[in-house]
Amino acid sequence: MFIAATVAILLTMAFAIARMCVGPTIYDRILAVNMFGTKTVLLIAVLGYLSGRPDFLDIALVYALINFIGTIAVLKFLRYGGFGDTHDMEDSAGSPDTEPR
Amino acid sequence: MTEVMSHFNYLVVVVLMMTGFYIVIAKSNLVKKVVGLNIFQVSVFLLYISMGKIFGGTAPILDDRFTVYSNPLPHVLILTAIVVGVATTALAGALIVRVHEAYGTIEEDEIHRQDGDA
Amino acid sequence: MIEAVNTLLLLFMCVTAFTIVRQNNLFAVVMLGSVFSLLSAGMFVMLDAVDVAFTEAAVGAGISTILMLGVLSLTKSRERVTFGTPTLPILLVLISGAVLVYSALGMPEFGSADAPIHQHVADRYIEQSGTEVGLPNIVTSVLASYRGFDTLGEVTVIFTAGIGVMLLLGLRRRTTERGAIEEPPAPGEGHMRHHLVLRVTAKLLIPFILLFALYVQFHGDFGPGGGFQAGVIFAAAFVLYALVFGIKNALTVVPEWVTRFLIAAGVLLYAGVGVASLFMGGNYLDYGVLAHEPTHGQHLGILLIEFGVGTTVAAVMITLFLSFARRARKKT
Amino acid sequence: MEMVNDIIVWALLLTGSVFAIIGGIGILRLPDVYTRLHGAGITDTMGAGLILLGLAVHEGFTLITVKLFLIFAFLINTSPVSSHAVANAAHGAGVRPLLDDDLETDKATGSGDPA
Repeated sequence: MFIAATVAILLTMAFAIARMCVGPTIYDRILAVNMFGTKTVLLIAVLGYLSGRPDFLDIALVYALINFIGTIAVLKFLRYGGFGDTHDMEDSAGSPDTEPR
Repeated sequence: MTEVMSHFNYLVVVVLMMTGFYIVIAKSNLVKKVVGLNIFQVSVFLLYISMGKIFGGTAPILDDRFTVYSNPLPHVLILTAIVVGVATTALAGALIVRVHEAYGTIEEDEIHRQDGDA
Repeated sequence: MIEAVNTLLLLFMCVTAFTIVRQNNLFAVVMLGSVFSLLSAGMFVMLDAVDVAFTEAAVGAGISTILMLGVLSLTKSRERVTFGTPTLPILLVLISGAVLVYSALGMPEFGSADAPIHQHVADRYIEQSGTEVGLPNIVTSVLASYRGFDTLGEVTVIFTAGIGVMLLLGLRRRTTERGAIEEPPAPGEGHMRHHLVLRVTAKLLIPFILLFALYVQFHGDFGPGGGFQAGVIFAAAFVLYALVFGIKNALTVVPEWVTRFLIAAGVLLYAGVGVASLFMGGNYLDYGVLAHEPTHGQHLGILLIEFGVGTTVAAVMITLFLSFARRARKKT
Repeated sequence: MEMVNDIIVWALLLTGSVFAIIGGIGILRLPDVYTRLHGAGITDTMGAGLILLGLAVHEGFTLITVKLFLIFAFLINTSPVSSHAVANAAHGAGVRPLLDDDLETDKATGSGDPA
């Protein structure tokens, strides 16, 4: 039964990668990466059962936490063009949100 | 064909390694070169970890239920290499930032051109 | 089944790598890089390297992506478009690839237990470390005890990289082209002020992340984890705080002198444990002499040096983030 | 008892998998960012939640269940927030949702082209 779940998760990952590669806007990519992250969490959790040793869920737990931070960082970068306090919209002349493709 | 299947991991490692290598030598953008180096680095990690795997073995954390463990030595080497890798990536990033401040570009050939003029 | 998952993940990795080659938008390249690292962590779990997967999880998806974005925010986010493929690099890559494929086929089969790599020290680590060091996690035993000197070197490399980034980016204060030092906004005025949802969730999560970092730090002897991973997770919590509440507020939580002090303190603690074991009659970093019983000494020594590793890694990662985040973008 | 347990685990894992795949198809096939958020949302909440619940039922009550529950708690907290932030950022950057009028002019590609 874990095999079924693994196959489903891998299939979803493939869809996410396809969306990630196709784009078209950067927000599609962020969405796909974020979803890919949660699918990795699930994959690691299920793989533990598949290999008969499910006590390594800490890795999945780390992903669940870090993935969120990564997404927030990406969005802050897009919105303000940087991570500092002085970075604001007028400062972000070269940031990708002026060229969404 | 069985030869290929039994060495599949190593072959993919070679493909990834060459992809990273190609980015490093063919692309002139410095940020992309760093990403290429990262790909190369991950492929080396995979090579090491693949060599340490034993079929039927389990993760090298002792437990009474298991007797066969995968080789822990590559894990130790790669574990530290990953953290060192991110530190060197940061150093490369800092250098790129300084290069951009000095030359106004992060394309390698433009930097060479500016140096040639000076 | 395991082989099938293995093959699929490797194929995904290849697809991602090829997309990176062809993608011109550097931002997308960085995002793809983070997917690549997620995939490699999945591979590491497949190949039984849980500790490595743990590190890659903490480093690749979070800190690494954030650092690359920091670089992009200070430079350009778009590669200049080039047409056609250069022949010389392709040729070079194909030739060296062919050589590597040829030699890869000469390697022992994947997963075989008779490969030369398993014949030497690994046996001893697996069979003896349980009694010699007394820890279930062999990786931690080897990392901190058998190869402790090597790890000290790695920690020093991280220390040096932190100092290097500080020298390259940190010294010139936030002077912009206008010549004025810009005052950051006052507390509460920081960015993401109107992102109420984010602020609440971040407040909710940060204590758990810190707690989890401590768990990883001190549970690393028994399960996957240890100083390297814990340090990165701890730094990630700080980064989240700085992102949501602004750098200035973050600096009131952990002032700069504290991180600078901790960068050195961790390495010093590690090396100090070695010196202590010298004084107590053992070899350098031989923890057996630290307590009256060798395994207790090993436990104590590993706990201390892992703590040193965690301190340095966390402080260096925080410094790296701050160096990139605080540098003002040069007007071009 | 064993069999009842197994049946429940099977049901939970399979429903979770179905939700995950539906979300995956959604993220691939839906026309623009805002609609694709639905696809991502369903995999992150229902898909992940049911699969993790299935694993927890399989495990009984141990430390592993606690960790599974923690993963679930974090996912259920963070993924809607990420989706919200993505939508917010996309809206702030001026990506327009695809409306009926756009579909009539641009129905062939199905790509969410920002204005």
